[in-house]
Amino acid sequence: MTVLDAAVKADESVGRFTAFTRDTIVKSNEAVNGDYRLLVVSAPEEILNCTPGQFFHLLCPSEGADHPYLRRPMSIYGYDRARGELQFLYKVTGAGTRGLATLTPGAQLNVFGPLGRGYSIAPDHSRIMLVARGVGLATLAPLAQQARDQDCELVAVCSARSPDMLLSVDLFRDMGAKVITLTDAEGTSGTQNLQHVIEAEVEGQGVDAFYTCGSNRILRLLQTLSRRFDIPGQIALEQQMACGLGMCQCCVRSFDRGGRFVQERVCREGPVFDLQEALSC
Amino acid sequence: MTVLDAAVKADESVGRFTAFTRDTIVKSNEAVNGDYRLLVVSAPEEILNCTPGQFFHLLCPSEGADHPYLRRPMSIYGYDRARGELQFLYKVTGAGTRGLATLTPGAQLNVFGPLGRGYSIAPDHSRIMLVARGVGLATLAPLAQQARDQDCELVAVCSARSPDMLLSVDLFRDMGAKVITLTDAEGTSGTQNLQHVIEAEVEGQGVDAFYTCGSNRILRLLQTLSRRFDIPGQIALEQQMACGLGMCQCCVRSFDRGGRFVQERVCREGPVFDLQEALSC
Amino acid sequence: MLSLETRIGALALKNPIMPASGTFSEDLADVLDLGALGAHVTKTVTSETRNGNPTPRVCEVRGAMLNSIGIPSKGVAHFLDHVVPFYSQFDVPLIVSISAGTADEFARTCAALDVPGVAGIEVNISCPNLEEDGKAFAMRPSTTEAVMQKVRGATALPLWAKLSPNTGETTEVAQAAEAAGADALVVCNTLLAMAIDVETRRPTLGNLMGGLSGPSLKPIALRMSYQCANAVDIPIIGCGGISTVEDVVEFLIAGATAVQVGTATFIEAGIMERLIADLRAWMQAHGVSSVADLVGSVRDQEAGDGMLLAEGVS
Amino acid sequence: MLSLETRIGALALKNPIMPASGTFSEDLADVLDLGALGAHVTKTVTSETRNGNPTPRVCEVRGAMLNSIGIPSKGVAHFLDHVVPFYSQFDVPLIVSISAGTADEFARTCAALDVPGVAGIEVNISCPNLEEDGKAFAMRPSTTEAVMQKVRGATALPLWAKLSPNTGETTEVAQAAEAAGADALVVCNTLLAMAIDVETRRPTLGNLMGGLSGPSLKPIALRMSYQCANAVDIPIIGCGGISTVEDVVEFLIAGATAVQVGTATFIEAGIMERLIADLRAWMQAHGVSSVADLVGSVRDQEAGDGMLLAEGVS
Ligand SMILES: Cc1cc2nc3c(=O)[nH]c(=O)nc-3n(C[C@H](O)[C@H](O)[C@H](O)COP(=O)(O)OP(=O)(O)OC[C@H]3O[C@@H](n4cnc5c(N)ncnc54)[C@H](O)[C@@H]3O)c2cc1C
Ligand SMILES: Cc1cc2nc3c(=O)[nH]c(=O)nc-3n(C[C@H](O)[C@H](O)[C@H](O)COP(=O)(O)OP(=O)(O)OC[C@H]3O[C@@H](n4cnc5c(N)ncnc54)[C@H](O)[C@@H]3O)c2cc1C
Ligand SMILES: Cc1cc2nc3c(=O)[nH]c(=O)nc-3n(C[C@H](O)[C@H](O)[C@H](O)COP(=O)(O)O)c2cc1C
Ligand SMILES: Cc1cc2nc3c(=O)[nH]c(=O)nc-3n(C[C@H](O)[C@H](O)[C@H](O)COP(=O)(O)O)c2cc1C
Ligand code: FES
Ligand code: FES
Repeated sequence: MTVLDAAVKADESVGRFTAFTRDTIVKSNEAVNGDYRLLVVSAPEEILNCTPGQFFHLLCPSEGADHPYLRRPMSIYGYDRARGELQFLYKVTGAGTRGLATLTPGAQLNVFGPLGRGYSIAPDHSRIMLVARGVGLATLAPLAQQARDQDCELVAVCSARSPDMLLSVDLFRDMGAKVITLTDAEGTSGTQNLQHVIEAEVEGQGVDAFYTCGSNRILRLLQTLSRRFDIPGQIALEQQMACGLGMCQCCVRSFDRGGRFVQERVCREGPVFDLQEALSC
Repeated sequence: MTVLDAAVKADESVGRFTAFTRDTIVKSNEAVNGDYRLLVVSAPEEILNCTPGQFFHLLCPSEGADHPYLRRPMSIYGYDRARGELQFLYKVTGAGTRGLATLTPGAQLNVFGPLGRGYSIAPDHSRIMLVARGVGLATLAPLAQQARDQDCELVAVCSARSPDMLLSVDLFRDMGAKVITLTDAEGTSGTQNLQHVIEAEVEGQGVDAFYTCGSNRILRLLQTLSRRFDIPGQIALEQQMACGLGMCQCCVRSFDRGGRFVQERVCREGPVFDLQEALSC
Repeated sequence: MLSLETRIGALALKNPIMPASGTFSEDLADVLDLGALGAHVTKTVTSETRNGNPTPRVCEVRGAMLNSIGIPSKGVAHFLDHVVPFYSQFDVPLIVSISAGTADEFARTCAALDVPGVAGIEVNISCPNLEEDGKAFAMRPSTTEAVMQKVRGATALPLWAKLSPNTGETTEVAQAAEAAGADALVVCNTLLAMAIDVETRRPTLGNLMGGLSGPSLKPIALRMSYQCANAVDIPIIGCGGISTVEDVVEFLIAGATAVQVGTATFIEAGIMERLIADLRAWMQAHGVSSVADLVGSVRDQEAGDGMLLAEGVS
Repeated sequence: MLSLETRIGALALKNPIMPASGTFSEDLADVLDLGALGAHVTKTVTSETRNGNPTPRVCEVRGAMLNSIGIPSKGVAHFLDHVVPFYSQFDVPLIVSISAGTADEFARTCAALDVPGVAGIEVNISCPNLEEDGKAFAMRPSTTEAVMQKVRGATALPLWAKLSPNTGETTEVAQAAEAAGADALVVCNTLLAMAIDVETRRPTLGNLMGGLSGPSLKPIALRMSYQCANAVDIPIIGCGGISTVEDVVEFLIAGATAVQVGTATFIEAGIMERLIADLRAWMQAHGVSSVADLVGSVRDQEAGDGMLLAEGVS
């Protein structure tokens, strides 16, 4: 599939359009620890108008017997307008991500985005907490920058097998966040301890909102705490996607809206949803 | 499509089997003149048991929007067991040959062959003539070596637009053939003149057999002369192929066998057929 | 004076490129100028609200995809209130795809949608017939005719019948639709297919089976378009696997008057806009000045290469 | 004690890999040991000699091919004299594919082939019914039943009915074949399709339309195999687009007892031998000791991921 690089039309389309199909150039694509790889591409300005929690839909290259046909959704791990840079943190799981892993500096990667509705930090919130585990950090990472830009304090509770989280921990610290690491290795990442850690923050300096993504265990815990302390929250969810734009309805999940189940499109109404409405599965 | 390089089984299979699927390595692949490219690959010994006029079925690489699915038949332009080398002379015409043209030294090319029935020089023939035009030279070229090996004199009548034939002309001269070049540029390649040239050879030193391929005009002329002088001949024909081995029956053409039309498979009963039985089209 | 205009019966389209139902929505306005398209074709809507099928609803197979979205629908009322007004901002015919479980419900749904702003109705008869054996209406001429007759009675709007490839009676179904008053045929919907994850041994779609779409479907949809163009006198709208300008031209030559682009939009969201530009360029390069010069221009009398004169077999 | 053995009714096969009719001949002995295959299935033969279709007889489409070979045949007499003796050197069941224009001629052809050395008859009912409207027998249950009944009366040999994807009545046709005495079903033949060269505007096949085979056909053939396995009690032989060991396993899990490999042999002549080795390796790696443990093991009750609990739509 040759995809038109419509950069020529960039000028007239910016403003009017919000998502763009563009060829980007790979700057680097390296393993950052056991399971994850960090992909950095240089990207044109018009696609860098991003919100934390949004995603891009990537046209992954074919490699050997792998011929990924549909695009693959990938959260924005980092975006930098000044440097014209976009970052993804991904785990190799199948044909598409295996293809991504073959990209070398200078290669082209066609991306479509930014897509979806990201996280938002209410203007009156001054101290928020994110709770993340594993590759979920990829989705939550850009929230740190957003918090700093909004002069909002951030507590990042990072749970992982020991060495996996280091990258994001540094990133959070650089952004001035308070970082709490919980690891399987140290036996600190269990639900019980996680609850204590969160309660301590809530009852201590206070937390205005929770942010998380992915894990069912964390979702259930945060829903309980959110109700108990009346703290709002947001969660980013995943679902298989075809169009990524809201047209095909393949990415729906159920949500509990006041006792009534409703379906919403993860690519359009999400991927970020209200914490209370999300259903664990 | 990953194709097993069955080289491991080569030892036991040689002798028992006659056609092999093998990955070869490209040695060079260069334009030799306006329209043609010469592809040289290093090939394992078991596939080099060739006869002039036979062909290989090539798995052409995908490139951009081109995804050749079926293999492409290609005459053997040269084969050299001692050097472990196989050569193809080809014209870029569509998806498959465009793919071939992208191969660079060191690249893999999967080939299947040798296939089909090649030319034969009767043991009692001492002076034969080949008449070729354009890419037909690719098919006839290895006949020169065969003739030399059989101590048979060869007259090569090469017709072409001026510069196109040079490569094969040198090759024929190296093999000790008498070469007659007829070119459009010099106005010597018309049917009339071609006929005179052939008649002069037949009536002069004599010709025991004609060899040709491709062109309808040459076919018709040679059929006439062959009847008139009672000289046998052989012609290599082309037809679209799927299996290349005789299984699918897609490559049939009609032949005139004593006034009765019969169908034969170009890949199996051919590509070399009796000159008189071939039908021009 | 190159023109991309084409006519589907009473409807004049500024070009022959339009989206396929279920692969298009208002959301695409984020990406391209919806005003540039030949027509707007909406996701199939039913009179009542419906949920659609269980997830996973899509999977990919070699060079194509399967979907079992079903017809999740917010109902006609919501459609009239929210969707029709959105499209009225464009000078592009709005074609509304409808479905129902019975012929009468088809007619009621059709009547409810006969409102200003709706330029035509696409009748998606690939849904199960709830009154008979559950087979899709489009699988048989009789059930096709029954539905088309009822909807014909319910509206004077142009009616497009959308055929299914899951039948052995393509031309009979096409003729039944024409006889019952269809103004055009959309050829075709997805082809029933299946995939299984060999590691988990579970079907890769929540609904077990689903419809094949994308490049793999093209040669089948093209064959059906050609068959239908030869079997009926109403226009054919080709659909199935179209992703390049050559695909568009191939359908036009086979006899289609316009084409719908579906799955390709998922791979390249802006593809319809590109195909319009590419078609113009193709026509220019080939000295073709109007779409009508391509439509049905297949040289089917000259197909064989004349190389077989066989009286016997060797 | 890993075993690749499988049974198709009375026939024991050493492994479930065999060629598809029309994509195999004695010539493949140039390339691989024919004795290694699960069965030998010959190109469809008719009682009289026939020419087949005009050339070009094949073309390629994206990731697949079309063919309109037709059934060139040297007749049953030639087949008995030259082909049957060739295969008798192998300890592999020889299955002879037959075709005819009428049910009676099917029966006569079948009877003529009931000779030592022939282990079974594959009844290729995808050919036109010359006594009715020319539609293939396999498109309707009634015509399928008519043919299968006649051939059943003509031989005690195992009978395999080869189904066509060009029908909307897959399960009914399967059941008709079973009711009439078929011992197994081969699912399926090629799917009617078409391609046009946009430069010349000529169909790329001499016969205008032809059958799609290769990877694009797989999800359709798999769906049909699954449907048939659930509709009848006789074994299913899967066929369509198989080119990897995962494809083989997918068909077995869907309910096939063996598989046929067609077009893939054109791309990689030795593929059947490789698939046998790969299947052994796959089973070893997955702790599966017999083919029977795979056959029909699809977890179709667990398809959905349970993520949709919708009562309404937002
Ligand atoms: C909004 C969103 C953001 C995401 N962000 C990230 C991220 O930052 N880093 C990361 O590593 N992964 C992320 N994922 C998951 C990522 O999309 C999948 O891992 C990826 O699509 C797998 O493709 P594959 O071909 O490698 O695997 P395969 O398993 O071969 O994929 C088969 C099919 O399933 C789909 N699929 C498989 N897993 C998932 C999944 N978890 N979510 C959605 N579709 C899936 C694929 O897209 C493909 O269509 C995100 C998913 C979503 C929906
Ligand atoms: C026995 C034999 C020997 C040949 N030797 C040579 C050679 O030495 N040098 C050379 O340049 N060409 C040779 N050809 C022709 C060569 O096979 C075609 O040029 C090539 O297949 C074109 O493929 P493509 O994808 O580039 O073109 P496309 O036109 O895109 O091919 C489309 C399809 O048509 C088939 N096709 C197109 N032209 C021919 C043709 N002339 N003969 C058979 N099939 C065709 C292709 O194989 C393919 O399946 C030979 C053909 C045969 C049958
Ligand atoms: C995700 C998806 C949803 C679809 N939904 C509908 C639908 O609601 N109504 C309909 O008539 N066709 C529907 N279709 C079929 C398409 O309109 C089209 O007929 C088919 O996909 C073939 O075209 P394509 O290969 O270009 O996608 C859907 C197809 C897809 C892929
Ligand atoms: C060139 C060719 C010729 C075929 N001839 C026959 C035939 O004579 N009889 C038959 O029953 N099927 C025939 N088939 C169909 C195959 O047996 C098989 O059902 C079909 O190709 C699907 O399998 P595949 O995708 O693995 O090729 C033929 C297929 C091809 C490609
Ligand atoms: S992926 Fe198409 S609607 Fe969400
Ligand atoms: S190419 Fe298959 S028989 Fe010749």
